[in-house]
Amino acid sequence: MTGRPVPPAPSRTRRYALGETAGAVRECRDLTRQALREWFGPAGTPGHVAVDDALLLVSELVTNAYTHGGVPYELCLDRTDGRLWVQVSDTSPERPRPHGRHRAGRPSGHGLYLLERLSAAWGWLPRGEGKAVWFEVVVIPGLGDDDRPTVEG
Amino acid sequence: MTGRPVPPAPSRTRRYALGETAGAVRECRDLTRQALREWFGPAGTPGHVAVDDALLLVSELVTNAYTHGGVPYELCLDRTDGRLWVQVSDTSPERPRPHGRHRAGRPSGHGLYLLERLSAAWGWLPRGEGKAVWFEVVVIPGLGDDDRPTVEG
Amino acid sequence: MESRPGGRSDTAVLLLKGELDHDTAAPLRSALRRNAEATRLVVDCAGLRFCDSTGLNLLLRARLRHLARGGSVDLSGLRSPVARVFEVTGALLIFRVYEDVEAALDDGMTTSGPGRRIP
Amino acid sequence: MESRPGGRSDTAVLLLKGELDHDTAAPLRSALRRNAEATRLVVDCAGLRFCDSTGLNLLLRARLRHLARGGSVDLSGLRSPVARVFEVTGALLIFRVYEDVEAALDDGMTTSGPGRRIP
Ligand SMILES: Nc1ncnc2c1ncn2[C@@H]1O[C@H](COP(=O)(O)OP(=O)(O)O)[C@@H](O)[C@H]1O
Ligand SMILES: Nc1ncnc2c1ncn2[C@@H]1O[C@H](COP(=O)(O)OP(=O)(O)O)[C@@H](O)[C@H]1O
Repeated sequence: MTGRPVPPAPSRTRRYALGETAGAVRECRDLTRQALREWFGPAGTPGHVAVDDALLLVSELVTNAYTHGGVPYELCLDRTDGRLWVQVSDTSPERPRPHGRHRAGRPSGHGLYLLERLSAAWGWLPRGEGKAVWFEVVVIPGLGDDDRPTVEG
Repeated sequence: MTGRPVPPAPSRTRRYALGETAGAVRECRDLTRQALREWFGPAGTPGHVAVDDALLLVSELVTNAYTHGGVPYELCLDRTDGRLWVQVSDTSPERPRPHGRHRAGRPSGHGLYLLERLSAAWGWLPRGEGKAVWFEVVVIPGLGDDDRPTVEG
Repeated sequence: MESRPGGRSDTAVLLLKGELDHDTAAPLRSALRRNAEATRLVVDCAGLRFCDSTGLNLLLRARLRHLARGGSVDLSGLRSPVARVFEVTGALLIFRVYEDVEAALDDGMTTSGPGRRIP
Repeated sequence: MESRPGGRSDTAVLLLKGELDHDTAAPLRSALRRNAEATRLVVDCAGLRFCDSTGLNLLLRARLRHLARGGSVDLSGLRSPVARVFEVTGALLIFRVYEDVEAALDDGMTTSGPGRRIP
């Protein structure tokens, strides 16, 4: 059963510690913007809907981590083929819980609704006493294993 | 924003590569049984419902990874306070999809139903081109940070 | 996997042992196929230490086949932790379940005829 | 955050700039509080490069307060990517939204009186 090596983690991963400083939400967007540009070239620049959506959703997760999640402690960005996988970890064992039916006029519940609507997938996983909430967006649609993400845009 | 170190991963983690050999499902149960005993003492031995449930759910996830999941490649066991967190990774981008309403007499759909009913929580996460499916069970209920898991049972 | 006639020519008994899962299901699968003609099939689980949804699905599939021919698949001797799988999935209410294989066979002899259709 | 009277004494205009999120919401929060008495509040987003649900919630909450007093909160100048947040959440249908702040103020002057209740 052993013998075969475990395949490597996603080809590129960046982890950032989150502090208590104001400005962290924007800093997380900036780090994500930078990673997207470096990983996906022109397709990874603002104005492309997947990029705008990713920056919005990063904002939502980091905000939730600060407002509901005890102490937020890590932003993790992963690239897998044409996708970006984002995880935001915090120390609270409480999990994200979508409000009931979404109502456009109600001043709450829009964060997870946007996550549900705009991500390719989202979820959470236990991490230490707390958890990570994650989402995935497709930056370069239909990119297979052998395609190269440098020509588009 | 940097500066504070990222808290360590869960205190104990064991990773096992999955091979193509018959017997892997049982081998995964055996590895889980062993980890539960070593991590949780008497409370982690078979006959305790959380342990029996964990072995059953490991079986379900590994079976699904072999039957639906492309190439299964890793069993990962994590201990966090009184809980066991299990991940089974495979190379298929398809995700677990609970059948519609569960029906007791139908010869399918029981795997994820058991997962839903018997785990404290479950989910999946992207991993490389594929994913990990995970679940968590409470082995020692109410165990806080400062309790020690050696006296029960 | 042991199988033996159940005292009546139209009844067969399968004795399950050990741990039943995806990797060990082949013998049960072929025994079920071999005994598909038996009107009544009693599957005794007294020796079964483990069973997950793979085993449950095989038995549910056999039940549907036997039902379709007017027969039945009955179970006996469910022990923990196997009983829990059947309980949680609701399969305990789907199968006729006996304390042990003797009770299953007695029931077939006395209170109801073979070939009885289970609702 | 700039705010100015909207040409009529019962109308106020807020000009939003930059990136609006959890960490930068304080000025908008207090400007909304300061202008809670205005019958009509026009929030011009032409200078807004980013807005997430934190900003949206602030505006929705202000809208409910103004509605309760027979007033309104109207928006103008939504640009990408801010427009997308309002579109996806359905907030575009909740607020009265104008191309730019001039259109918003013209509308207040001509086609309807101030204090008009938005359904
Ligand atoms: N990181 C988190 N930790 C704990 N709870 C969370 C977290 N993120 C979201 N939640 C829960 O999910 C709910 C819905 O979140 P959201 O849709 O963003 O709306 P809102 O923040 O307006 O309540 C929150 O009210 C909270 O209970
Ligand atoms: N590891 C996996 N990879 C891909 N698909 C999966 C995986 N696990 C479960 N699924 C999907 O979820 C469905 C439900 O699984 P389950 O409840 O175990 O029932 P069954 O295996 O009898 O279909 C499967 O039919 C399959 O489509």
